[in-house]
Amino acid sequence: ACGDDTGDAAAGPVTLRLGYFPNITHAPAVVGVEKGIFKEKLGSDVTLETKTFNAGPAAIEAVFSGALDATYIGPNPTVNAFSKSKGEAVRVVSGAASGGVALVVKPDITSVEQLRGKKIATPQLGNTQDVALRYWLKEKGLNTTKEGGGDVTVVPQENAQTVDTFASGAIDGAWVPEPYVSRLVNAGGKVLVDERDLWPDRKFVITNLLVSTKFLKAHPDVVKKLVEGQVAANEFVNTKPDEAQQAISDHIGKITGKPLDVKLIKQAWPTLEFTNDPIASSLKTGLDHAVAVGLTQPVDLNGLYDLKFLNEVLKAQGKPEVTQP
Amino acid sequence: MTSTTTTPRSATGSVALRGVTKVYGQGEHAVLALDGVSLDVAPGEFVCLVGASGCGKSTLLNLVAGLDRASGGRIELGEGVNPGLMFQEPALFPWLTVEANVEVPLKLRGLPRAERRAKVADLLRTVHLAEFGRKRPHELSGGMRQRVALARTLALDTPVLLMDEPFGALDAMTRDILHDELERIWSERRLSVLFVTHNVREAARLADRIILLSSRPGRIIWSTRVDVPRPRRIDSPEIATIAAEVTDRLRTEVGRHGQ
Amino acid sequence: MTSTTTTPRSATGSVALRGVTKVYGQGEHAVLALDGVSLDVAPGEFVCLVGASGCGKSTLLNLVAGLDRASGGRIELGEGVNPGLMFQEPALFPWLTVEANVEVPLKLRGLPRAERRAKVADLLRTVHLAEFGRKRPHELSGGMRQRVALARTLALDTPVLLMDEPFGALDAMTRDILHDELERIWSERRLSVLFVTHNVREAARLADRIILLSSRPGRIIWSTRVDVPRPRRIDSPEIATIAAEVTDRLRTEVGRHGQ
Amino acid sequence: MASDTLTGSTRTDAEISGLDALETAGRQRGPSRVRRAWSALWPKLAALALAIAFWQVVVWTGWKDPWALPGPATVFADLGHYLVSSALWDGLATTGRRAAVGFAAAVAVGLVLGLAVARVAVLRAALGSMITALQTMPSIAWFPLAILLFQLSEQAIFFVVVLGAAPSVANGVIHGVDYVPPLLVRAGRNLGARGLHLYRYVIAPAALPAIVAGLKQGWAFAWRSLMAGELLVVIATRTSIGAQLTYARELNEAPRLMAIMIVILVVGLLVDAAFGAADKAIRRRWGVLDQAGN
Amino acid sequence: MASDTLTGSTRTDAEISGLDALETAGRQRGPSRVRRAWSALWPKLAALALAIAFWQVVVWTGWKDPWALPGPATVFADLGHYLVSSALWDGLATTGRRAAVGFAAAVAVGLVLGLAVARVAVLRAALGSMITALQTMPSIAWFPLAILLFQLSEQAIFFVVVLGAAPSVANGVIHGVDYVPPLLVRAGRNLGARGLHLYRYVIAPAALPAIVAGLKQGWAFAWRSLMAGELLVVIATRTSIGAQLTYARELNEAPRLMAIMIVILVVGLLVDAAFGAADKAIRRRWGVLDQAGN
Ligand SMILES: Nc1ncnc2c1ncn2[C@@H]1O[C@H](COP(=O)(O)OP(=O)(O)OP(=O)(O)O)[C@@H](O)[C@H]1O
Ligand SMILES: Nc1ncnc2c1ncn2[C@@H]1O[C@H](COP(=O)(O)OP(=O)(O)OP(=O)(O)O)[C@@H](O)[C@H]1O
Ligand SMILES: [Mg+2]
Ligand SMILES: [Mg+2]
Repeated sequence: ACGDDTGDAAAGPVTLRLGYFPNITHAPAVVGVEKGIFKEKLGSDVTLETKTFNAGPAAIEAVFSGALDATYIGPNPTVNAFSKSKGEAVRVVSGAASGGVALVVKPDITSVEQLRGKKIATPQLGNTQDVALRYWLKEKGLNTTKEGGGDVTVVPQENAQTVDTFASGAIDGAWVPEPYVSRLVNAGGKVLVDERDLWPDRKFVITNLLVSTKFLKAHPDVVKKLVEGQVAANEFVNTKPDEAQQAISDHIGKITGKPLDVKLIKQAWPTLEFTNDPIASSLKTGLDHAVAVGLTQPVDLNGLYDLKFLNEVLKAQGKPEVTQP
Repeated sequence: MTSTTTTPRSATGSVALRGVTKVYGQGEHAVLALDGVSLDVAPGEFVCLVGASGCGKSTLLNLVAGLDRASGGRIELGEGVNPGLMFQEPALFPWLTVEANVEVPLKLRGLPRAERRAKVADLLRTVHLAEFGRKRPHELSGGMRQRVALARTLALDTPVLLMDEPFGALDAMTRDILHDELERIWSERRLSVLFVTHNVREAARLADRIILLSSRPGRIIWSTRVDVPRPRRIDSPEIATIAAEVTDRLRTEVGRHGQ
Repeated sequence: MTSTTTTPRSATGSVALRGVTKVYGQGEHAVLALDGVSLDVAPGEFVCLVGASGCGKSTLLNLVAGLDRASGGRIELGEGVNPGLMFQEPALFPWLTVEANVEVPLKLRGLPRAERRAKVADLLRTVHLAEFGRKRPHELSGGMRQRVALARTLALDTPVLLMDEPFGALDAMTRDILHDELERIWSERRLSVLFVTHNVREAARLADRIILLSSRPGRIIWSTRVDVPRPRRIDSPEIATIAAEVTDRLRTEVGRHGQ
Repeated sequence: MASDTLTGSTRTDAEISGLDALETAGRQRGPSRVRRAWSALWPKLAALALAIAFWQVVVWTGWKDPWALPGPATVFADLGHYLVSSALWDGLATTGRRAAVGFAAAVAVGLVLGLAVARVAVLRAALGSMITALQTMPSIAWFPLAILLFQLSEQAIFFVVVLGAAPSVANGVIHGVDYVPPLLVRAGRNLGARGLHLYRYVIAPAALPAIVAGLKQGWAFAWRSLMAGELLVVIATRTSIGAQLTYARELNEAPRLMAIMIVILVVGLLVDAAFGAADKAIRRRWGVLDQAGN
Repeated sequence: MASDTLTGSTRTDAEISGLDALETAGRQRGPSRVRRAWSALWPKLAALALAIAFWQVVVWTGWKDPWALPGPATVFADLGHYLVSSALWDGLATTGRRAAVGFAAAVAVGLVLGLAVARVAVLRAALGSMITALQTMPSIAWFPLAILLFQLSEQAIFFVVVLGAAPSVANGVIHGVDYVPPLLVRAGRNLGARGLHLYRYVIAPAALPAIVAGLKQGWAFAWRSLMAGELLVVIATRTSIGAQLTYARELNEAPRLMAIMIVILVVGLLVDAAFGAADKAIRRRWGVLDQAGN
C-alpha cells in the first residue's frame, strides 16, 4: 500500500521504505534510525522499513523499481537518477551532510607541482570526487585524460581498494570522502587539499535525502514528517556528537559484524558538517566542472529540488530557511 | 527410435523379415551389413543363426528388437510384442546389484514387490547364481555376468526371445545345464527364439531350424531343419552329424570369402 | 600396484606360482577366489587352463600379469618380463581407431613410425581385419573387437602371453585360422602361453598341458600333457579323445559341486 | 555349480590358511578406523601447518605493513573473537539458510532444464548454448532485474543465486546424459523402459556421477552468487556472511576479512565432504573406487 | 574371411538395391547442409523471438517505468550505437585478451593440480577438499591479496581469474580421472604404460569428456571473475567490458547495461559453440553421439 499513485494521504497505514548507507557521511540517517527519531516523527500511522546499501546504484535501482520510497544518497547517484528518468523519478527534499572530502597524499608530496607524473585515485570515473580532482588539477595547470593519461594519472577504483593500494605504495594519493580520508591518514598519508577550502562558505553537498516523485505526490504528509525526522536527527548529531558517534559505531557493528572504531569516527567528525541545506549550488557547480573537464554532457537540474517541506519545518522551528534553486 | 518398418500384423510370437537391408555409415565409408534378408520364425519355433564373425548376426537381432532402424525392407512382429534381446555383451547396469538388475524388467512391468522377489530368486536359481544376488556386476566373473544377463532377459517374459551368443563365456558343463533350462522355459512358455551362436553343436542341440548367414553382405545362404526328437544330448551322434554338416557349409562359405 | 610378491628370479619366459591365494572383499563378504595354487609354465610351454564359470581363471591371469595383488603366496617371472594379457573383454580404447589401438604398445616401446605402421598392418592382416584399420571399436562386431584385442596383445612382443578366452566370440572357421596363426607365432617366438578357454577341443588343439581348476575355492585338481604331435587338427580323433577326457574330469568336478 | 562364499560351508585347512592370508592382507590394506581417520587427516594438517608457517615467515620478513598483511596471530585472535560473537553465528544462520534454499531451487531448475535440453532436440538447439552463456553472466548484471522482479525481498537474492547456479547444474546433467553408454540405453529400452521410465531406471543413474560433479560446481556458483547477492538486500537486523565480507573489505579490516575467508573455506570444506561422501558411495557401487590410493 | 566395404569389389543387383536404400536412408537422416544449418538455427531464432516478444509485451503493459525497464527498441537502439563505438571493440579486445590469457593460465594450473590430486593419495587427502572450498571463495575476497602481490598491474586481474577458474578445471579433471573405467587402466598398464605414459595414453583421453566439461565450467568462472576483477585495475588507456558493465550500472544506464549483457551473452554463445564442437567431436569418436536427436 505504498509508493503507488492511488494512495490517499489521509487513508490507512502507510509504509515508508527508507534506504541509507551504514557510513559516517550518512550519520543523520544512521542516528535517526538507531535512536528512533524517524519513528517518533513519523508517528504510529506510518510504518518505517529501513534498508541499507553499500553503494549508490542498488539504491537507485530500488527507487526506480518501486522497492524504495526514499533514500539518503550522494550527489552523483542523485544526478544520475534525475537525468536517467528525464527528471521524473526523484526529488531532493533535504540535505544531510557537507564536506568530508580531501586529497590525501604521501607525506613527501607538499606541493601541487610534485603531483606531476603521480598516480592519484578517485572512487569512480566521473563521480563528484573524480571531477573535483580533475577540475582542481586543471586549474593548477595539470592535464588529465579520461583514459588516465596527461600530467597526472587518475586511477578510478573502489575506496576500499584505494586504502590497500595506498598502503602498498601503488598509488601516490587519493581524492576520497570520509572515512577513507582518515583511514589514508592513518596509513601514513597527509592531507594536501581539504575540499572545503575550494568551495564558498567551505560547504558542498556530500549526502542528501532523496524521495521518489510518486511517493512524494501520494504521501506529501509522510514526506514532511520524514523531513522533520531528518532535521531532528541533524539536531541530535550536532548537539550530542559523542552519543551520535557511539550510535554509528554500534549500528555498523550490527550489520557488518564488527563495530566501527569510535576513534576513527571521532577523527573524521570535524571534517564533516551536518546541515539540512542540500547546497544545491555545489551540485550545479560540480556538474559544470564535469562538463568543463569533458566527463559529462550538461544536465538540466531544473525541478530536482523540492524544499518546500524543509523550509516549512525549519520555519516552524525558527531556523534559517534554505534557498530553493 | 522404434523401427518404422515394424508393422505389427502377424500372430503373437511370430517374427517375419522381408528383404531387410541394413547399411552402416554413409557415402564412401558405408558398410552393407545385411542385404535383403527374408526370414520367418513361427510362433514357438527355435531358430539358430550361425555365420562368420562380423556377418551381421547382431545387427539382425538389433533390428528385430527395434533398437535400430532398417535401411530397407520390413520387419513384422505380433501385435504389441516387444522382443527380449540378450545382448552379446552382458550390458548390466553397474549401479545395481545382481538382484536389482534382474528386477528391473519386473519393476517396469509393475509387478508387486513380493512377486518380484520370488521371481528374482527363482531366476537367479535358474542361472545358478542364487548366492550372488547382493553382489555388483564388477564383482562377478565374465561367465557369471552373462548368466545374470540371461536371467534379466528371461524376467522380461516376452513371447519372442532374441539371444546373441548367450552362452559364449560359459564352460561346457554350465552351458549344458543352461541348455536344459532354456529348453524347459522355451517349451513351457511356447517362446519363439532367434538364437545366435558360434557353437554349431549348441545350434544343433537347441534349434528347430539352423540358418547360415554369409559375410558382407549378410544374406541367408542355407538353412536346415533339425528333426532330432527332444530331449536331446549335445554329445549324441545325431547332433554331431548335423553339427558336422553345418560346419561343412560354414567352411565352404567362409572359404569362399577367405583369402 | 605391481604385485609385491612377484620376485623376478626365474628364466625369461618361465612363470612360477607358489601357493598363490586370492581373497576378494573383507570380513563376512570375503570370497576366496584362489586357494594355494602352485603352477609352473616352462619357457616356450603352452598351458591351457579350464574350469567352471567363476572358478578363478581370470583372477589367476590378473595376478600373473601383476594387475592385482595376491593375498598370499609368490609369483615368479623372468627378469624384467611384463606378461602380455589379453583380457576376457576386448578392453579396447574407444577414443582410438583400430590401427591406433594396435599401435599403442608399439608406441610405448618407442618404435619408429615406419616400423610401427608395418607392424600394425601385419598384425591386422594376421587377425584378418586389414580393411578395418580406420574404424573405431564401436563400429565393429563383437568378434572383430576380440580380434583387435588379440592383435594389440601380440603387438606387445613379450615372452609370456596370458590369454583369457581369446577366441570365445569367434565362429569355428575364424577360430581355426587364428589357432594356426597363434601356433605359428608361439613357435616362432618361443612364447610361454597361459591360455584360458571353455572349449576343451581348443585346449587339446593348442596345449602342451591342460590344467583343470576347481570352483570356489579355485585349486588345481588335475592336469594332463597333450602329447599329440603338431601340426594338429581340431577335428582329429586324438584331439577328440583328449577333449573327451577333459570333459569327463570337468563334469565330475562340476558335478561334485553341483546342486 | 554350487557357489559358496567364505561364510557358507565347512572349510579345509588350506581354506583357513587362505582366511589367515585374508586377515593379513586385510590388516595391511584396511587399517583400523582410527588409523584410517589419521591417515586421512595428517596430510590436511600438514598442509595447513605448512601454509601457516609460510604465511608467518612472510610476515616476519616485514614484506608488507602489518595493516596490509596481518600475521597469523592477529588473524587467529580476531577469528577467536569472531567465533564467540553472535555476528558469525547469526550471519551463518542467515547465509546458510539462503544457500540451502537457493541451491535447492537451483538444483530443481537445473535438473529439469538439463534433462529437457539433453533429450529434446528442439530445446537443445534453442537453449543448449544459452545455458553456458547464462552461466558466464556476472551476478551484478542481474541485480537490477532482481530488484525489478522481487523488490528488496529475499527472493531477489534467491533469484540471483538460482540464475548463478542452475546453468551449472544443467550443464552437468547434459554432459552426463550425453555420455550415457548407448549399450545401457538400448538395454533399458529393450527391458521395456520408455520415456520417463528410461530416465528413472537408466539415464539418471548412469549420468549420476556427472550430475554430482555438476552439483558441486553449481554449489560453488550458488555460494559465490550468494556472497554478492546478499548485498542486494541488507536487512539491518539480519547480518549475513556476504555483507560481513564486503564490509570487512570496505572498512579494510584485514584480520576480519581473513577470518571470514577462513570461515568460508571451512564451510566449503564441509560441503565438499558431503559431496565427496556421495561421490565415493557412487564410485564404490560402480566399482571404480580402487584405482588410486583412496 | 575377406572383409569388404561398399567401395571395394563388384556388386550384385541386390547389393545395388542395398546401395539405393542407403541413398534413401542417407537422404532421410542426413539432409543437405543448408537444411541442417536451418534446423539448428530456427529453434534459436524462435526462442529469441519469443523472448523479445515477451519483453516487449511486458514493457507495453507499463508494469515498470521505462527508465527502470527499457523496451527492446530502446535497448537495440543503444546496442546499435554501442556496436559502432570504439568502446565496445576496445573493451572486447582488452577483456578478450585477458580472458584468453587468464583462462589459459587457469587451465594449465587446473590440469596439473587436478591430475596430481587425482592420482597422488597424499595430495588428495591434503588438498582434495580444499579445491572445492577455494572454488566457493568469492573473487572480491582475493582482491586485497591480489593487490598485495601484484600491485596495480594486470597480473592482479589474472591472479583473481586463475584463482576463480583453476579449481573448477581441477575438479573436472579429478572427476574424470576418478571415473576412468578400471579395465582400460589395467589394459594400459599391461600394454606397458606407466607413470606419465599411463596418463598420456589412457587416463587423459579416457577422462577427456569430463575434462572438457570442467573446462566449460572453468570458463564460466574465469569470465565471471574477470568481470569483477577488471574493476581491480582500471588501467589507463584500456577500457574493458567488466568496467563498462559496472559503470553502466553505477550510472543507472539501463539500456547500456542490457546492451552489454547482450554482448556478454553473445560472447558466451560463441565460446559455448567452441566447447560444443569439441564435445561433439569427442562424442562422435566414442560412438555416443546418436543417442538423442542431435
Ligand atoms: N555401429 C556400427 N557402425 C558401423 N558399422 C557397424 C556398426 N555395427 C556393426 N557394424 C558392421 O556391421 C557388420 C556386422 O556386424 P555385426 O555386429 O552384426 O556382426 P556379427 O555377425 O554379430 O559378428 P560377431 O559374430 O563377431 O559378433 C560388421 O562388418 C561391422 O563392422
Ligand atoms: N573384483 C572382484 N570383487 C569381488 N569378487 C570378485 C572380483 N572379481 C572376481 N570375483 C569373484 O572371484 C571369483 C572368480 O572370478 P574369476 O573372474 O576369476 O572367474 P573365472 O574363472 O574367470 O570365470 P569365467 O569363466 O566366468 O570368466 C568369482 O566368484 C567372482 O565372483
Ligand atoms: Mg555379434
Ligand atoms: Mg573369467
